[in-house]
Amino acid sequence: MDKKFMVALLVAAMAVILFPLFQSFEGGTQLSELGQYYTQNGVSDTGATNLVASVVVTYRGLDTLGEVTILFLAASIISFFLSVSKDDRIENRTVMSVTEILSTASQTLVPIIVLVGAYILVNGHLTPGGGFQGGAIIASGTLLMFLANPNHKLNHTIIHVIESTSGIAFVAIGVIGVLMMDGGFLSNKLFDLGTPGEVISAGAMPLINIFLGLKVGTELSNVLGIFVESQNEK
Amino acid sequence: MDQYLGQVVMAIGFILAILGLYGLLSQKNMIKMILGFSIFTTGVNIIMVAIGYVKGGTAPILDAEGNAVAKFVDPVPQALVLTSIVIGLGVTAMMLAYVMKLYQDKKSLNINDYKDLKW
Amino acid sequence: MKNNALMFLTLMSVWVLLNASLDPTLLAIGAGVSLLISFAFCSKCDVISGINLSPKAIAYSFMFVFVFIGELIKANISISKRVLAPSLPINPGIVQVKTKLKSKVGRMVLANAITLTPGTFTLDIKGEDLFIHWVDVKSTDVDGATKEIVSTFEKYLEVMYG
Amino acid sequence: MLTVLAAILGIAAVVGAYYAIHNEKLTAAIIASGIVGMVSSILFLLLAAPDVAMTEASIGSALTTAIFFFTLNKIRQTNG
Repeated sequence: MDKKFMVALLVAAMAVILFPLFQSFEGGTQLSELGQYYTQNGVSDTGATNLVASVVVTYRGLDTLGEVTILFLAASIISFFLSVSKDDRIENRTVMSVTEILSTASQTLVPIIVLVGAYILVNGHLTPGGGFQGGAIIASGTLLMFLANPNHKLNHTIIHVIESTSGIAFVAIGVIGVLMMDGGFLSNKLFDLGTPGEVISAGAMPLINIFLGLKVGTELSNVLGIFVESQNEK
Repeated sequence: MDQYLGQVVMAIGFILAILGLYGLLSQKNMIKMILGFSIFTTGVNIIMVAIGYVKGGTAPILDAEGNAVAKFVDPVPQALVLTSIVIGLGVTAMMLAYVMKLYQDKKSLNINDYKDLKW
Repeated sequence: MKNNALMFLTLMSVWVLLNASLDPTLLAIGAGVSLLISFAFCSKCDVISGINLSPKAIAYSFMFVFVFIGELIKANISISKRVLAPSLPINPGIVQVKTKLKSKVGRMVLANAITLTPGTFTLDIKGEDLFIHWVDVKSTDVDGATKEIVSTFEKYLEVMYG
Repeated sequence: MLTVLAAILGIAAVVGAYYAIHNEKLTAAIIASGIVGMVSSILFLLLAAPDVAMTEASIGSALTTAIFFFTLNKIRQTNG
Protein backbone atom coordinates (compact mmCIF):
# COMPACT_ATOMS: atom_id res chain seq x y z
CA MET A 1 0.00 0.00 0.00
CA ASP A 2 2.69 2.42 1.02
CA LYS A 3 4.85 1.61 -1.97
CA LYS A 4 1.97 1.75 -4.41
CA PHE A 5 1.06 5.19 -3.04
CA MET A 6 4.62 6.41 -3.58
CA VAL A 7 4.63 5.12 -7.16
CA ALA A 8 1.32 6.83 -7.88
CA LEU A 9 2.66 10.04 -6.34
CA LEU A 10 5.82 9.95 -8.47
CA VAL A 11 3.89 9.28 -11.68
CA ALA A 12 1.44 12.06 -10.84
CA ALA A 13 4.33 14.43 -10.12
CA MET A 14 5.83 13.56 -13.51
CA ALA A 15 2.49 14.29 -15.17
CA VAL A 16 2.24 17.63 -13.34
CA ILE A 17 5.77 18.55 -14.42
CA LEU A 18 5.07 17.66 -18.05
CA PHE A 19 1.64 19.29 -18.30
CA PRO A 20 2.76 22.96 -18.47
CA LEU A 21 5.05 22.01 -21.33
CA PHE A 22 2.03 20.69 -23.20
CA GLN A 23 -0.07 23.72 -22.32
CA SER A 24 2.50 26.29 -23.37
CA PHE A 25 3.14 24.52 -26.65
CA GLU A 26 1.32 26.46 -29.36
CA GLY A 27 2.05 23.97 -32.11
CA GLY A 28 5.16 25.85 -33.08
CA THR A 29 4.50 28.73 -35.44
CA GLN A 30 8.11 29.76 -35.76
CA LEU A 31 11.57 28.43 -35.11
CA SER A 32 13.71 29.10 -32.09
CA GLU A 33 16.50 31.62 -32.54
CA LEU A 34 19.13 28.91 -32.88
CA GLY A 35 17.05 26.99 -35.39
CA GLN A 36 16.59 30.15 -37.43
CA TYR A 37 20.33 30.76 -37.50
CA TYR A 38 21.01 27.21 -38.66
CA THR A 39 18.37 27.34 -41.40
CA GLN A 40 19.61 30.64 -42.76
CA ASN A 41 23.35 30.15 -42.52
CA GLY A 42 23.66 26.36 -42.61
CA VAL A 43 24.46 26.08 -46.29
CA SER A 44 26.92 28.97 -46.45
CA ASP A 45 28.67 27.75 -43.29
CA THR A 46 28.95 24.05 -44.05
CA GLY A 47 28.01 23.49 -47.67
CA ALA A 48 25.71 20.61 -46.74
CA THR A 49 22.06 20.52 -47.73
CA ASN A 50 21.01 18.20 -44.90
CA LEU A 51 20.79 20.54 -41.92
CA VAL A 52 20.40 17.78 -39.32
CA ALA A 53 23.64 16.20 -40.45
CA SER A 54 25.41 19.55 -40.39
CA VAL A 55 24.22 20.13 -36.82
CA VAL A 56 25.30 16.65 -35.70
CA VAL A 57 28.64 16.62 -37.45
CA THR A 58 29.82 20.22 -37.49
CA TYR A 59 27.98 22.65 -35.22
CA ARG A 60 27.59 20.17 -32.34
CA GLY A 61 30.52 17.93 -33.29
CA LEU A 62 31.92 17.93 -29.76
CA ASP A 63 28.66 16.44 -28.45
CA THR A 64 28.92 13.73 -31.06
CA LEU A 65 32.40 12.91 -29.82
CA GLY A 66 30.99 12.59 -26.32
CA GLU A 67 28.21 10.35 -27.61
CA VAL A 68 30.67 8.06 -29.38
CA THR A 69 32.69 7.89 -26.17
CA ILE A 70 29.64 6.85 -24.16
CA LEU A 71 28.85 4.15 -26.71
CA PHE A 72 32.43 2.91 -26.55
CA LEU A 73 32.27 2.81 -22.74
CA ALA A 74 29.00 0.87 -22.81
CA ALA A 75 30.46 -1.65 -25.27
CA SER A 76 33.57 -2.06 -23.10
CA ILE A 77 31.50 -2.68 -19.97
CA ILE A 78 29.33 -5.21 -21.81
CA SER A 79 32.34 -7.09 -23.10
CA PHE A 80 33.89 -6.99 -19.60
CA PHE A 81 30.76 -8.55 -18.10
CA LEU A 82 29.83 -11.06 -20.76
CA SER A 83 33.13 -12.21 -22.22
CA VAL A 84 33.39 -16.01 -22.10
CA SER A 85 36.67 -17.64 -21.14
CA LYS A 86 38.05 -20.38 -23.40
CA ASP A 87 37.42 -23.18 -20.87
CA ASP A 88 33.70 -22.42 -20.55
CA ARG A 89 32.99 -22.12 -24.25
CA ILE A 90 31.05 -24.67 -26.23
CA GLU A 91 32.67 -24.80 -29.64
CA ASN A 92 29.73 -25.73 -31.83
CA ARG A 93 26.53 -25.07 -30.00
CA THR A 94 23.54 -27.07 -31.17
CA VAL A 95 20.83 -24.52 -31.73
CA MET A 96 17.35 -24.87 -33.09
CA SER A 97 17.96 -25.62 -36.74
CA VAL A 98 17.83 -22.59 -39.00
CA THR A 99 15.57 -23.02 -42.01
CA GLU A 100 17.26 -23.33 -45.37
CA ILE A 101 15.13 -20.44 -46.66
CA LEU A 102 16.57 -18.00 -44.13
CA SER A 103 20.17 -19.09 -44.58
CA THR A 104 19.86 -18.90 -48.38
CA ALA A 105 18.11 -15.55 -48.40
CA SER A 106 20.56 -14.02 -45.93
CA GLN A 107 23.45 -14.70 -48.30
CA THR A 108 22.04 -12.16 -50.75
CA LEU A 109 20.28 -9.89 -48.29
CA VAL A 110 23.22 -9.19 -45.95
CA PRO A 111 25.44 -7.67 -48.69
CA ILE A 112 22.53 -5.58 -49.97
CA ILE A 113 21.68 -4.30 -46.47
CA VAL A 114 25.31 -3.34 -45.91
CA LEU A 115 25.32 -1.63 -49.32
CA VAL A 116 22.26 0.42 -48.36
CA GLY A 117 24.08 1.39 -45.16
CA ALA A 118 27.05 2.53 -47.23
CA TYR A 119 24.75 4.51 -49.54
CA ILE A 120 23.24 6.31 -46.55
CA LEU A 121 26.72 7.04 -45.20
CA VAL A 122 28.05 8.44 -48.46
CA ASN A 123 25.02 10.63 -49.17
CA GLY A 124 24.59 11.71 -45.55
CA HIS A 125 25.22 15.40 -46.23
CA LEU A 126 22.72 15.59 -49.13
CA THR A 127 19.74 13.42 -48.24
CA PRO A 128 18.37 12.13 -44.92
CA GLY A 129 21.02 9.99 -43.35
CA GLY A 130 24.51 10.21 -41.99
CA GLY A 131 26.85 8.44 -39.68
CA PHE A 132 24.40 7.17 -37.05
CA GLN A 133 21.78 5.93 -39.48
CA GLY A 134 24.29 4.18 -41.74
CA GLY A 135 25.99 2.57 -38.75
CA ALA A 136 22.67 1.33 -37.38
CA ILE A 137 21.73 -0.20 -40.74
CA ILE A 138 25.11 -1.93 -41.04
CA ALA A 139 24.57 -3.34 -37.54
CA SER A 140 21.15 -4.71 -38.55
CA GLY A 141 22.90 -6.49 -41.43
CA THR A 142 25.15 -8.12 -38.84
CA LEU A 143 22.06 -9.09 -36.85
CA LEU A 144 20.60 -10.90 -39.88
CA MET A 145 23.92 -12.69 -40.31
CA PHE A 146 23.76 -13.90 -36.71
CA LEU A 147 20.14 -15.00 -37.03
CA ALA A 148 20.94 -17.03 -40.15
CA ASN A 149 24.03 -18.62 -38.64
CA PRO A 150 24.11 -18.54 -34.81
CA ASN A 151 27.56 -20.11 -34.68
CA HIS A 152 29.07 -17.39 -36.84
CA LYS A 153 32.21 -15.88 -35.34
CA LEU A 154 32.96 -12.23 -35.87
CA ASN A 155 36.55 -11.48 -36.71
CA HIS A 156 37.38 -9.45 -33.64
CA THR A 157 40.78 -8.28 -34.88
CA ILE A 158 39.34 -6.63 -37.99
CA ILE A 159 36.45 -5.13 -36.02
CA HIS A 160 38.77 -3.62 -33.43
CA VAL A 161 41.13 -2.29 -36.10
CA ILE A 162 38.28 -0.60 -38.00
CA GLU A 163 36.78 0.75 -34.80
CA SER A 164 39.95 2.26 -33.37
CA THR A 165 41.19 3.57 -36.73
CA SER A 166 37.95 5.38 -37.44
CA GLY A 167 37.83 6.72 -33.88
CA ILE A 168 41.36 8.09 -34.15
CA ALA A 169 40.65 9.53 -37.60
CA PHE A 170 37.51 11.24 -36.27
CA VAL A 171 39.43 12.92 -33.45
CA ALA A 172 42.34 13.73 -35.76
CA ILE A 173 40.10 15.58 -38.21
CA GLY A 174 38.68 17.51 -35.27
CA VAL A 175 42.10 18.45 -33.90
CA ILE A 176 43.40 19.47 -37.34
CA GLY A 177 40.38 21.76 -37.55
CA VAL A 178 41.45 23.42 -34.30
CA LEU A 179 45.11 23.71 -35.21
CA MET A 180 45.03 24.79 -38.84
CA MET A 181 41.76 26.63 -39.31
CA ASP A 182 40.04 29.09 -37.08
CA GLY A 183 36.84 27.08 -37.28
CA GLY A 184 37.30 25.25 -34.01
CA PHE A 185 36.89 21.54 -33.30
CA LEU A 186 35.68 19.48 -36.27
CA SER A 187 35.68 22.47 -38.58
CA ASN A 188 34.75 21.25 -42.03
CA LYS A 189 36.62 24.03 -43.79
CA LEU A 190 39.51 21.57 -43.99
CA PHE A 191 38.71 21.01 -47.65
CA ASP A 192 37.00 23.17 -50.20
CA LEU A 193 33.29 23.52 -49.49
CA GLY A 194 32.39 22.93 -53.13
CA THR A 195 28.95 23.43 -54.60
CA PRO A 196 26.08 22.25 -52.38
CA GLY A 197 24.34 19.21 -53.80
CA GLU A 198 27.41 17.45 -55.20
CA VAL A 199 28.71 14.25 -53.64
CA ILE A 200 32.15 15.70 -53.04
CA SER A 201 31.17 18.87 -51.24
CA ALA A 202 30.64 20.19 -47.72
CA GLY A 203 34.34 20.04 -46.90
CA ALA A 204 35.29 17.32 -44.46
CA MET A 205 31.71 16.31 -43.75
CA PRO A 206 31.44 13.19 -45.94
CA LEU A 207 34.73 11.95 -44.49
CA ILE A 208 33.58 12.58 -40.90
CA ASN A 209 30.25 10.87 -41.67
CA ILE A 210 32.00 7.79 -43.02
CA PHE A 211 34.31 7.47 -40.01
CA LEU A 212 31.40 8.07 -37.63
CA GLY A 213 29.31 5.45 -39.41
CA LEU A 214 32.09 2.87 -39.39
CA LYS A 215 32.67 3.49 -35.71
CA VAL A 216 28.99 3.25 -34.73
CA GLY A 217 28.40 0.27 -37.00
CA THR A 218 31.34 -1.78 -35.73
CA GLU A 219 30.57 -0.80 -32.14
CA LEU A 220 26.95 -1.99 -32.35
CA SER A 221 28.00 -5.14 -34.26
CA ASN A 222 30.51 -5.81 -31.52
CA VAL A 223 27.81 -5.50 -28.83
CA LEU A 224 25.59 -7.90 -30.79
CA GLY A 225 28.50 -10.30 -31.24
CA ILE A 226 29.21 -10.31 -27.49
CA PHE A 227 25.55 -11.05 -26.74
CA VAL A 228 25.51 -13.92 -29.24
CA GLU A 229 28.76 -15.37 -27.98
CA SER A 230 27.60 -15.24 -24.38
CA GLN A 231 25.01 -17.86 -25.35
CA ASN A 232 27.88 -20.29 -25.91
CA GLU A 233 28.91 -20.32 -22.28
CA LYS A 234 29.02 -23.60 -20.29
CA MET B 1 -6.79 20.39 -41.11
CA ASP B 2 -3.46 19.40 -39.68
CA GLN B 3 -3.01 22.28 -37.29
CA TYR B 4 -3.07 20.06 -34.21
CA LEU B 5 -0.59 17.44 -35.42
CA GLY B 6 2.13 18.69 -33.07
CA GLN B 7 -0.20 18.61 -30.05
CA VAL B 8 -1.53 15.12 -30.85
CA VAL B 9 1.93 13.62 -31.23
CA MET B 10 3.15 15.41 -28.12
CA ALA B 11 0.23 13.98 -26.13
CA ILE B 12 1.16 10.48 -27.38
CA GLY B 13 4.71 11.12 -26.21
CA PHE B 14 3.45 12.16 -22.76
CA ILE B 15 1.29 9.07 -22.39
CA LEU B 16 4.14 6.80 -23.47
CA ALA B 17 6.59 8.49 -21.09
CA ILE B 18 4.21 8.24 -18.14
CA LEU B 19 3.32 4.62 -18.93
CA GLY B 20 7.01 3.77 -19.18
CA LEU B 21 7.79 5.48 -15.88
CA TYR B 22 4.90 3.65 -14.22
CA GLY B 23 6.19 0.32 -15.57
CA LEU B 24 9.70 1.09 -14.41
CA LEU B 25 8.51 1.83 -10.87
CA SER B 26 5.75 -0.72 -10.39
CA GLN B 27 7.17 -3.92 -11.92
CA LYS B 28 9.17 -6.47 -9.94
CA ASN B 29 10.63 -8.35 -12.89
CA MET B 30 13.90 -6.76 -13.96
CA ILE B 31 13.38 -7.37 -17.69
CA LYS B 32 9.97 -5.71 -17.40
CA MET B 33 11.62 -2.74 -15.69
CA ILE B 34 14.07 -2.39 -18.56
CA LEU B 35 11.19 -2.61 -21.05
CA GLY B 36 9.50 0.20 -19.15
CA PHE B 37 12.71 2.21 -19.30
CA SER B 38 12.99 1.81 -23.06
CA ILE B 39 9.36 2.87 -23.53
CA PHE B 40 10.06 5.91 -21.32
CA THR B 41 13.02 6.81 -23.56
CA THR B 42 10.87 6.48 -26.69
CA GLY B 43 8.24 8.77 -25.18
CA VAL B 44 10.77 11.43 -24.25
CA ASN B 45 12.25 11.27 -27.77
CA ILE B 46 8.81 11.80 -29.29
CA ILE B 47 8.23 14.83 -27.00
CA MET B 48 11.57 16.33 -28.01
CA VAL B 49 10.92 15.98 -31.74
CA ALA B 50 7.38 17.36 -31.30
CA ILE B 51 8.76 20.49 -29.59
CA GLY B 52 10.78 21.27 -32.71
CA TYR B 53 7.81 20.79 -35.04
CA VAL B 54 6.54 23.79 -36.97
CA LYS B 55 3.06 23.86 -38.46
CA GLY B 56 3.26 22.79 -42.09
CA GLY B 57 7.02 22.52 -41.89
CA THR B 58 9.06 20.20 -44.07
CA ALA B 59 12.16 18.18 -43.25
CA PRO B 60 15.25 20.42 -42.87
CA ILE B 61 16.82 19.42 -46.17
CA LEU B 62 17.48 22.04 -48.79
CA ASP B 63 17.17 21.63 -52.53
CA ALA B 64 20.19 21.14 -54.75
CA GLU B 65 20.91 24.86 -55.14
CA GLY B 66 20.93 25.36 -51.40
CA ASN B 67 17.85 27.55 -51.27
CA ALA B 68 15.31 27.21 -48.53
CA VAL B 69 12.18 26.32 -50.49
CA ALA B 70 9.70 26.07 -47.64
CA LYS B 71 9.22 26.43 -43.94
CA PHE B 72 11.54 24.09 -42.07
CA VAL B 73 11.12 22.29 -38.79
CA ASP B 74 13.77 22.88 -36.15
CA PRO B 75 16.89 20.73 -36.84
CA VAL B 76 18.35 21.03 -33.34
CA PRO B 77 15.99 18.69 -31.40
CA GLN B 78 16.24 16.17 -34.22
CA ALA B 79 20.02 16.12 -33.96
CA LEU B 80 19.79 15.65 -30.20
CA VAL B 81 17.26 12.81 -30.49
CA LEU B 82 19.49 11.11 -33.05
CA THR B 83 22.29 10.75 -30.52
CA SER B 84 19.81 9.95 -27.76
CA ILE B 85 18.45 6.90 -29.61
CA VAL B 86 21.91 5.42 -30.19
CA ILE B 87 22.92 6.01 -26.57
CA GLY B 88 19.61 4.47 -25.49
CA LEU B 89 20.54 1.21 -27.23
CA GLY B 90 23.95 1.19 -25.54
CA VAL B 91 22.45 1.79 -22.10
CA THR B 92 19.72 -0.85 -22.61
CA ALA B 93 22.31 -3.41 -23.71
CA MET B 94 24.42 -2.59 -20.66
CA MET B 95 21.50 -3.04 -18.27
CA LEU B 96 20.62 -6.37 -19.89
CA ALA B 97 24.21 -7.51 -19.47
CA TYR B 98 23.94 -6.73 -15.74
CA VAL B 99 20.67 -8.69 -15.57
CA MET B 100 22.32 -11.71 -17.19
CA LYS B 101 25.12 -11.65 -14.63
CA LEU B 102 22.75 -11.12 -11.69
CA TYR B 103 20.61 -14.05 -12.84
CA GLN B 104 23.62 -16.35 -12.97
CA ASP B 105 24.32 -15.39 -9.39
CA LYS B 106 20.94 -15.90 -7.74
CA LYS B 107 18.68 -17.52 -10.39
CA SER B 108 16.01 -14.91 -9.89
CA LEU B 109 14.66 -12.00 -11.91
CA ASN B 110 12.74 -10.49 -9.01
CA ILE B 111 14.24 -7.20 -7.90
CA ASN B 112 13.22 -7.88 -4.28
CA ASP B 113 15.67 -10.80 -4.05
CA TYR B 114 18.64 -8.49 -4.39
CA LYS B 115 18.94 -6.87 -1.00
CA ASP B 116 22.67 -7.12 -0.50
CA LEU B 117 23.08 -3.35 -0.43
CA LYS B 118 20.05 -2.68 1.73
CA TRP B 119 20.70 -1.66 5.33
CA MET C 1 35.70 -15.95 -58.01
CA LYS C 2 32.69 -16.27 -60.29
CA ASN C 3 30.43 -15.86 -57.26
CA ASN C 4 32.23 -12.70 -56.23
CA ALA C 5 31.98 -11.22 -59.71
CA LEU C 6 28.26 -11.94 -59.91
CA MET C 7 27.70 -10.48 -56.46
CA PHE C 8 29.69 -7.41 -57.48
CA LEU C 9 27.46 -6.89 -60.52
CA THR C 10 24.30 -7.31 -58.43
CA LEU C 11 25.48 -4.83 -55.82
CA MET C 12 26.56 -2.37 -58.49
CA SER C 13 23.11 -2.42 -60.12
CA VAL C 14 21.45 -1.96 -56.73
CA TRP C 15 23.77 1.02 -56.12
CA VAL C 16 22.84 2.65 -59.43
CA LEU C 17 19.15 2.11 -58.71
CA LEU C 18 19.51 3.62 -55.24
CA ASN C 19 21.34 6.71 -56.44
CA ALA C 20 19.34 7.16 -59.64
CA SER C 21 22.30 8.90 -61.25
CA LEU C 22 25.31 8.02 -63.40
CA ASP C 23 27.64 10.60 -61.88
CA PRO C 24 31.21 9.26 -62.33
CA THR C 25 32.22 10.09 -58.74
CA LEU C 26 29.25 8.17 -57.36
CA LEU C 27 29.94 5.25 -59.69
CA ALA C 28 33.55 5.10 -58.54
CA ILE C 29 32.53 5.14 -54.87
CA GLY C 30 29.91 2.47 -55.57
CA ALA C 31 32.42 0.26 -57.36
CA GLY C 32 34.81 0.47 -54.42
CA VAL C 33 32.13 -0.27 -51.84
CA SER C 34 30.65 -3.15 -53.86
CA LEU C 35 34.09 -4.71 -54.38
CA LEU C 36 34.79 -4.51 -50.65
CA ILE C 37 31.42 -5.99 -49.69
CA SER C 38 31.51 -8.75 -52.29
CA PHE C 39 34.84 -9.97 -50.93
CA ALA C 40 34.06 -9.46 -47.25
CA PHE C 41 30.59 -11.03 -47.10
CA CYS C 42 30.57 -13.40 -50.05
CA SER C 43 33.47 -15.73 -49.35
CA LYS C 44 31.52 -18.93 -49.95
CA CYS C 45 28.09 -17.89 -51.09
CA ASP C 46 26.73 -20.03 -53.91
CA VAL C 47 23.37 -18.35 -54.21
CA ILE C 48 23.73 -16.19 -57.25
CA SER C 49 25.74 -18.70 -59.28
CA GLY C 50 22.70 -21.01 -59.10
CA ILE C 51 20.87 -18.72 -61.51
CA ASN C 52 20.76 -19.97 -65.06
CA LEU C 53 21.53 -17.21 -67.58
CA SER C 54 20.56 -18.89 -70.86
CA PRO C 55 18.01 -17.03 -73.08
CA LYS C 56 15.35 -19.67 -72.40
CA ALA C 57 15.76 -19.21 -68.65
CA ILE C 58 15.44 -15.43 -68.95
CA ALA C 59 12.27 -15.80 -71.03
CA TYR C 60 10.88 -18.19 -68.43
CA SER C 61 11.72 -15.70 -65.67
CA PHE C 62 9.49 -13.11 -67.32
CA MET C 63 6.74 -15.67 -67.79
CA PHE C 64 7.09 -16.71 -64.16
CA VAL C 65 6.33 -13.15 -63.02
CA PHE C 66 3.04 -13.15 -64.94
CA VAL C 67 2.10 -16.64 -63.80
CA PHE C 68 2.83 -15.61 -60.23
CA ILE C 69 0.70 -12.47 -60.47
CA GLY C 70 -2.13 -14.53 -61.96
CA GLU C 71 -1.94 -17.06 -59.13
CA LEU C 72 -1.83 -14.20 -56.63
CA ILE C 73 -5.07 -12.68 -57.96
CA LYS C 74 -6.82 -16.07 -58.10
CA ALA C 75 -5.79 -16.94 -54.55
CA ASN C 76 -6.80 -13.54 -53.23
CA ILE C 77 -10.29 -13.84 -54.72
CA SER C 78 -10.74 -17.35 -53.38
CA ILE C 79 -9.62 -16.39 -49.87
CA SER C 80 -11.82 -13.27 -49.86
CA LYS C 81 -14.81 -15.45 -50.79
CA ARG C 82 -14.04 -17.79 -47.90
CA VAL C 83 -13.64 -14.96 -45.42
CA LEU C 84 -16.82 -13.16 -46.50
CA ALA C 85 -18.99 -16.29 -46.55
CA PRO C 86 -20.92 -16.53 -43.26
CA SER C 87 -20.35 -20.29 -42.91
CA LEU C 88 -16.53 -19.81 -43.10
CA PRO C 89 -15.80 -22.82 -45.34
CA ILE C 90 -12.22 -23.55 -44.31
CA ASN C 91 -10.45 -26.82 -43.67
CA PRO C 92 -6.99 -25.94 -42.39
CA GLY C 93 -4.14 -28.38 -42.00
CA ILE C 94 -0.46 -29.00 -42.61
CA VAL C 95 0.55 -31.04 -45.67
CA GLN C 96 3.86 -32.37 -46.89
CA VAL C 97 4.89 -31.85 -50.52
CA LYS C 98 7.94 -32.85 -52.52
CA THR C 99 9.99 -30.64 -54.83
CA LYS C 100 12.27 -31.69 -57.68
CA LEU C 101 14.34 -28.53 -57.46
CA LYS C 102 17.97 -29.07 -56.50
CA SER C 103 19.44 -25.56 -56.28
CA LYS C 104 19.03 -23.58 -53.05
CA VAL C 105 17.86 -20.37 -54.76
CA GLY C 106 15.16 -22.23 -56.65
CA ARG C 107 13.83 -23.75 -53.46
CA MET C 108 13.93 -20.35 -51.73
CA VAL C 109 11.97 -18.70 -54.57
CA LEU C 110 9.49 -21.60 -54.56
CA ALA C 111 8.95 -21.35 -50.81
CA ASN C 112 8.48 -17.58 -50.98
CA ALA C 113 6.09 -17.84 -53.94
CA ILE C 114 4.00 -20.35 -51.97
CA THR C 115 4.03 -18.10 -48.90
CA LEU C 116 3.10 -14.96 -50.84
CA THR C 117 -0.01 -16.50 -52.38
CA PRO C 118 -2.71 -16.26 -49.71
CA GLY C 119 -3.99 -19.54 -48.34
CA THR C 120 -0.70 -21.41 -48.37
CA PHE C 121 2.24 -20.80 -46.08
CA THR C 122 5.62 -22.54 -46.08
CA LEU C 123 6.59 -23.58 -42.57
CA ASP C 124 9.84 -25.45 -43.14
CA ILE C 125 12.08 -27.18 -45.65
CA LYS C 126 13.82 -30.45 -44.82
CA GLY C 127 15.77 -31.87 -47.73
CA GLU C 128 13.30 -32.11 -50.59
CA ASP C 129 10.22 -31.99 -48.38
CA LEU C 130 8.27 -28.78 -47.86
CA PHE C 131 5.83 -28.48 -45.00
CA ILE C 132 2.94 -26.21 -45.91
CA HIS C 133 0.04 -24.85 -43.91
CA TRP C 134 -2.99 -24.92 -46.19
CA VAL C 135 -6.26 -23.17 -45.46
CA ASP C 136 -8.34 -25.56 -47.56
CA VAL C 137 -6.75 -29.01 -47.61
CA LYS C 138 -7.92 -30.74 -50.78
CA SER C 139 -5.73 -33.84 -50.60
CA THR C 140 -3.68 -35.14 -47.72
CA ASP C 141 -1.33 -37.45 -49.63
CA VAL C 142 2.04 -36.14 -50.79
CA ASP C 143 1.54 -36.52 -54.54
CA GLY C 144 -1.88 -34.91 -54.67
CA ALA C 145 -0.80 -31.92 -52.58
CA THR C 146 2.34 -31.53 -54.68
CA LYS C 147 0.25 -31.41 -57.83
CA GLU C 148 -2.11 -28.83 -56.35
CA ILE C 149 0.40 -26.43 -54.82
CA VAL C 150 3.89 -26.82 -56.20
CA SER C 151 3.70 -27.90 -59.84
CA THR C 152 2.41 -24.57 -61.21
CA PHE C 153 5.53 -22.74 -60.08
CA GLU C 154 7.94 -25.65 -60.37
CA LYS C 155 7.56 -25.92 -64.13
CA TYR C 156 9.13 -22.48 -64.55
CA LEU C 157 11.57 -22.61 -61.69
CA GLU C 158 13.07 -25.86 -62.98
CA VAL C 159 14.16 -24.09 -66.17
CA MET C 160 15.21 -20.90 -64.37
CA TYR C 161 17.44 -22.47 -61.74
CA GLY C 162 18.28 -25.85 -63.21
CA MET D 1 -5.63 13.83 -42.43
CA LEU D 2 -2.18 13.35 -40.98
CA THR D 3 -3.59 14.17 -37.55
CA VAL D 4 -6.06 11.29 -37.79
CA LEU D 5 -3.27 8.96 -38.90
CA ALA D 6 -1.12 10.14 -36.00
CA ALA D 7 -3.98 9.55 -33.56
CA ILE D 8 -4.53 5.99 -34.85
CA LEU D 9 -0.82 5.24 -34.65
CA GLY D 10 -0.78 6.77 -31.19
CA ILE D 11 -3.52 4.43 -30.01
CA ALA D 12 -1.47 1.51 -31.37
CA ALA D 13 1.62 2.77 -29.54
CA VAL D 14 -0.18 3.27 -26.23
CA VAL D 15 -1.87 -0.14 -26.41
CA GLY D 16 1.48 -1.72 -27.25
CA ALA D 17 3.15 0.03 -24.31
CA TYR D 18 0.38 -1.03 -21.92
CA TYR D 19 0.66 -4.61 -23.18
CA ALA D 20 4.43 -4.56 -22.81
CA ILE D 21 4.16 -3.47 -19.19
CA HIS D 22 1.26 -5.62 -18.06
CA ASN D 23 1.61 -8.89 -19.92
CA GLU D 24 2.86 -11.84 -17.87
CA LYS D 25 4.58 -13.49 -20.84
CA LEU D 26 7.97 -11.88 -21.42
CA THR D 27 8.11 -12.90 -25.09
CA ALA D 28 4.85 -11.15 -25.89
CA ALA D 29 5.88 -8.11 -23.87
CA ILE D 30 9.15 -7.76 -25.80
CA ILE D 31 7.35 -8.02 -29.15
CA ALA D 32 4.87 -5.36 -27.98
CA SER D 33 7.70 -2.99 -27.10
CA GLY D 34 9.12 -3.60 -30.58
CA ILE D 35 5.77 -2.48 -31.98
CA VAL D 36 6.04 0.73 -29.93
CA GLY D 37 9.44 1.38 -31.54
CA MET D 38 8.11 0.75 -35.05
CA VAL D 39 5.06 2.98 -34.58
CA SER D 40 7.09 5.79 -33.07
CA SER D 41 9.35 5.65 -36.12
CA ILE D 42 6.32 6.43 -38.32
CA LEU D 43 5.36 9.24 -35.93
CA PHE D 44 8.82 10.76 -36.39
CA LEU D 45 8.29 10.62 -40.12
CA LEU D 46 4.97 12.47 -39.76
CA LEU D 47 6.77 15.17 -37.77
CA ALA D 48 9.12 15.75 -40.74
CA ALA D 49 12.13 14.07 -39.12
CA PRO D 50 13.27 11.41 -41.63
CA ASP D 51 16.75 11.13 -40.08
CA VAL D 52 15.34 10.24 -36.69
CA ALA D 53 12.77 7.89 -38.25
CA MET D 54 15.53 5.91 -39.98
CA THR D 55 17.53 5.49 -36.79
CA GLU D 56 14.50 4.55 -34.71
CA ALA D 57 13.31 2.02 -37.29
CA SER D 58 16.54 0.07 -37.26
CA ILE D 59 17.53 0.52 -33.61
CA GLY D 60 14.23 0.80 -31.75
CA SER D 61 12.45 -2.02 -33.46
CA ALA D 62 15.18 -4.40 -34.64
CA LEU D 63 18.33 -4.22 -32.54
CA THR D 64 16.71 -3.56 -29.14
CA THR D 65 14.23 -6.42 -29.59
CA ALA D 66 17.00 -8.77 -30.67
CA ILE D 67 19.14 -7.92 -27.64
CA PHE D 68 16.18 -8.54 -25.31
CA PHE D 69 15.62 -11.93 -26.91
CA PHE D 70 19.29 -12.89 -26.59
CA THR D 71 19.07 -12.07 -22.88
CA LEU D 72 15.88 -14.09 -22.46
CA ASN D 73 17.45 -17.08 -24.23
CA LYS D 74 20.51 -16.91 -22.00
CA ILE D 75 18.34 -16.77 -18.88
CA ARG D 76 16.41 -19.85 -19.99
CA GLN D 77 19.69 -21.66 -20.69
CA THR D 78 20.97 -20.88 -17.22
CA ASN D 79 17.73 -22.15 -15.78
CA GLY D 80 17.59 -25.54 -17.45
